[in-house]
Amino acid sequence: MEVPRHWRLRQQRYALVGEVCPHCDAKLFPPRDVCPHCGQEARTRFTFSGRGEVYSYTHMSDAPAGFEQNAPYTVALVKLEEGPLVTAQLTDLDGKPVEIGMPVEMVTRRIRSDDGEKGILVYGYKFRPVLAGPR
Amino acid sequence: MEVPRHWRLRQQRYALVGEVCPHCDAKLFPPRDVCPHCGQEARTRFTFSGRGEVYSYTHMSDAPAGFEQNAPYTVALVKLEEGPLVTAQLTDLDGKPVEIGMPVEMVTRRIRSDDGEKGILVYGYKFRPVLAGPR
Amino acid sequence: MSDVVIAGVSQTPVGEHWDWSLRNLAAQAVQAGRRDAGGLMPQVVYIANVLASTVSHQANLGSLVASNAGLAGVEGVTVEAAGASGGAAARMAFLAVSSGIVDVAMVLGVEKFTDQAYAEAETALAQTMDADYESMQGATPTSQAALLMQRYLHDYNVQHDCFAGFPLNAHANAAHNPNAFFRKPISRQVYEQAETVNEPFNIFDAAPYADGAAALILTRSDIVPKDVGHGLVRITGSSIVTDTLALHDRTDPLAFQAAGFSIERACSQAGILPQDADLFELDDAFSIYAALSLEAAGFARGGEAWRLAEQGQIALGGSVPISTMGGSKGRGNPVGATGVYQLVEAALQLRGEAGKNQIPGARRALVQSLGGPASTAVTHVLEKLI
Amino acid sequence: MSDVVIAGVSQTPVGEHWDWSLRNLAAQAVQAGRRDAGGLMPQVVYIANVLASTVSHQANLGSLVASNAGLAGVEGVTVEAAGASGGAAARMAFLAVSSGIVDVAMVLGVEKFTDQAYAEAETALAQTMDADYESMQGATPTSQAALLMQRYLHDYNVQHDCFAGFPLNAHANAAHNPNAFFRKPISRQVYEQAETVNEPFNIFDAAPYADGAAALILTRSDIVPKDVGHGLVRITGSSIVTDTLALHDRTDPLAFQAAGFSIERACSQAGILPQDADLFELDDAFSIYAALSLEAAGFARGGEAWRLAEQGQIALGGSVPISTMGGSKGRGNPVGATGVYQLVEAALQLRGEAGKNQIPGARRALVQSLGGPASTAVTHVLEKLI
Ligand SMILES: [Zn+2]
Ligand SMILES: [Zn+2]
Repeated sequence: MEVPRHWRLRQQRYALVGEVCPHCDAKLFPPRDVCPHCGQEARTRFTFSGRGEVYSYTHMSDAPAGFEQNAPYTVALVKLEEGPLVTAQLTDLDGKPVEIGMPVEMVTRRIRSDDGEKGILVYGYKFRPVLAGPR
Repeated sequence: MEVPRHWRLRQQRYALVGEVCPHCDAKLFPPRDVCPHCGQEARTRFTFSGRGEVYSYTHMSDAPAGFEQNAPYTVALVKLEEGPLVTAQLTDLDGKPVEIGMPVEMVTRRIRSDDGEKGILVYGYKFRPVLAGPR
Repeated sequence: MSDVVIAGVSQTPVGEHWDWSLRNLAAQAVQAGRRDAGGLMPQVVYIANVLASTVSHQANLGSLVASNAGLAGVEGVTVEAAGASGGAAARMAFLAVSSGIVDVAMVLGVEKFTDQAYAEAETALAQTMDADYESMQGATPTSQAALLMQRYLHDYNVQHDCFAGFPLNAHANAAHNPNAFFRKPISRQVYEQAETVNEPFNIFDAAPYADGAAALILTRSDIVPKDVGHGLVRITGSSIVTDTLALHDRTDPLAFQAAGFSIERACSQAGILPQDADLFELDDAFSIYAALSLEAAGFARGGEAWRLAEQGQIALGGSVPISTMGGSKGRGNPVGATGVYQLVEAALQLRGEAGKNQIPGARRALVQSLGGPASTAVTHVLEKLI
Repeated sequence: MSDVVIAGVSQTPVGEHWDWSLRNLAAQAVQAGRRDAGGLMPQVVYIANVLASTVSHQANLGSLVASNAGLAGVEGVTVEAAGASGGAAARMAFLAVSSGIVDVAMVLGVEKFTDQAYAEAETALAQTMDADYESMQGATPTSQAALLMQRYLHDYNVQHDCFAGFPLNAHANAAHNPNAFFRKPISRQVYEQAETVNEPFNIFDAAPYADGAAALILTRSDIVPKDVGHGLVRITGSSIVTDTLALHDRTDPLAFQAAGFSIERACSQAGILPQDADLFELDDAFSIYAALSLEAAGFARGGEAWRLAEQGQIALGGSVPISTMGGSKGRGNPVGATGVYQLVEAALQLRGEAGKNQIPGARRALVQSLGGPASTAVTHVLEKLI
């Protein structure tokens, strides 16, 4: 049972809460204890918009433990519009081919079942193609 | 699933198969790749009698994962009559108090259920008080 | 003589830190350690940790911790030797600085015990025993200690209560350590009436596992910033000795042979006798380990270390003070980080910064960490730099 | 210049060794390594391993391996830096001998992958990534490599087949390595028609994980027995550099920055340029890693390393031979032990004992191990002692 860990990460998982460095204004996701850009402490919360584009992707046929039910699935590096990259699954593709540069937006989905039957369901961010209409 | 590991240890578990050092005649259980007494390779099989006495013991109320069904149980260091100590559970105590020096003999019992439901049952040595009658 | 000094130390409070992940804990210790060393930037960080792989599913802490804590690019690896990991990582840093190839080395102990429920994390600790022949039989680190204690009572014809002095001393000292998990003294009556968990063993005979992070910065004395603002401590002896992993593979399980040899070698390197030390931060993960460690180091004959405890000789004012800041029993036992906490605490004693627990005039400390029942023993000799 | 030499090497065949436990594999490498070093007894054994905690429920290998393999009492610890563990343990031994405090050090790489079913052991490897932000999203080490390859194809406008030269070279070389897991060459057609596992990635783009153990004995040249019966190899450069653990925490994931810096530092310590090396044992756990490593080391510009492969420059007779005994792709990838295999193979090349794969007149080797996608990079420079 890894409840403490999932609870600790809930803001990142549900709302893409990262940080903005008060010293150099860098936007950080995932949050870090020390800003990698200026070396000072970064502790100011910053909620990312959730919009970005596909930086790279791969379709996975073999899934690791905890993800068997999802397979096959697509893992991507998404470049958020504020700058950072994030590792996440793509979802709601509906057979649409994935391309580098494709605009995507964050949604909340079940990301894994932890520890099989006795475990808990873990929800968090995935990204889907941007729906039609103005952003 | 740890089938290879359990299979590899089957002779030790079921029949207390250790080694006798061909160089210095030391009896070794568990087997070792190099004889700790003379530093030469030890590869000659030796089946222990399974008789010995309690060197030390402890009654455990909290059991680690895989052993919950057994709790409470008694873990002992048993001094085999050929010399080596071995770590094992005591069984068939039937309420009899355990004492250091008590004669015991090896029996085969279920020692754990591996990996819960999807797993396998592991059998191996335990020791019980020596029954009445001549040894 | 070695010119490796401890230029800075840090520690986070030991406890159940649900809000902090392993990387957060590590970052706190890294930053505080650098501050204490006058801002020195380490070129290497050697990380002592046992459980992250199993409990947090996280390996390669060298990369994770360094890049998260502002040490981007530094050399970083994990060093593991069960409960002796902290001492072992310090030994690696000591060798690195001694080589002249590394100028500034950080030793970081970090353990995140509470990323799993207590029972599951405790089960994970069985990996420090022989998996094929001990854990597979249902034995645990606690049962190993209980087997030793039971045999001790038998061989020396003493009663369980003779161990009371060890947890009493640890808890008394922890009461004044702001970083300790348990800060209340316990009474002899409480010990004697406590619940038996692994007969003959009661709940006060085992230190509680917990989260924590601590750091040391080692360097040569000429590199320490002049305005560092605290005393320096030199490492004059360092040694790692192994014994068999399984208790049953030893001729005399009560001998703690590796613990004794490791003390001998470290003291001989430092040119001192164990008795020359003003304190002995030994490994008290279990009461019986404290007793066997004192005996292996030569402070008492076999079967008599408990008398030192009864006579007050292990207290702050005694002839061989142990667990001076509470030990694992009172401070808490963050497994892989414990050895670093021990070194930090000893360094603070030698710097004269141990607060109410200060041993007056302390100049020399012996610090020993054990992996399992002295399956690994790491000893360092620390001396105040005049 | 450093006077640390490799006095002995050993390796067990890489493969699926159902009959041998971790301790058995380790003992074979320990004994063979000592024999190759003329019987030298090490004072320390630094053990490179990643998976024992999770796959075999076994920690504190220092104690277990030493006492089982006839090294009772020696200093023993485990060093972990994911796939770079073998190189990292060698670095620790190099520093220990350089310090003058340790005379003879053994580096032992051992990995027991098959103590769990393949899928479960492979899942355990996810611990080498960021557990909170990569593995928790369903990513795996293989998917990390696939993400890099996909972006490489995009940025440089090339097709997947351009990577064919890496596995072809590795398998061709493995065919003559008696310790290799796979000993059959593969054809270009087989590569091009292979099953895609993680698009754009096919089954030949990933090295197979397997069991194995290998050892090195490091010492000063004056300690090597005169009748050792083989050439000696000196370690003239050694470096560990870290980058972020997670790919997404980097500005340019294709840069493999730590790999580049680590080559620079080790070469600068040795006083050579990368081009002065006669072979480059790089980390080819994935085809894309081989390409990015060549580019990071400066052997090719970004996007052009595959041309070196196509032109035969990475072959035994080329300008920069890589994976000369098969690399992880052909020899097999025993994770934590891989870095030790790489060093053993390079040492055998410099000793002139590489059999049919011998690079004529090889005098200098660069050896690099990576933890994750160059989250950690360890580089050593080896030179033939004349
Ligand atoms: Zn900043
Ligand atoms: Zn023998």
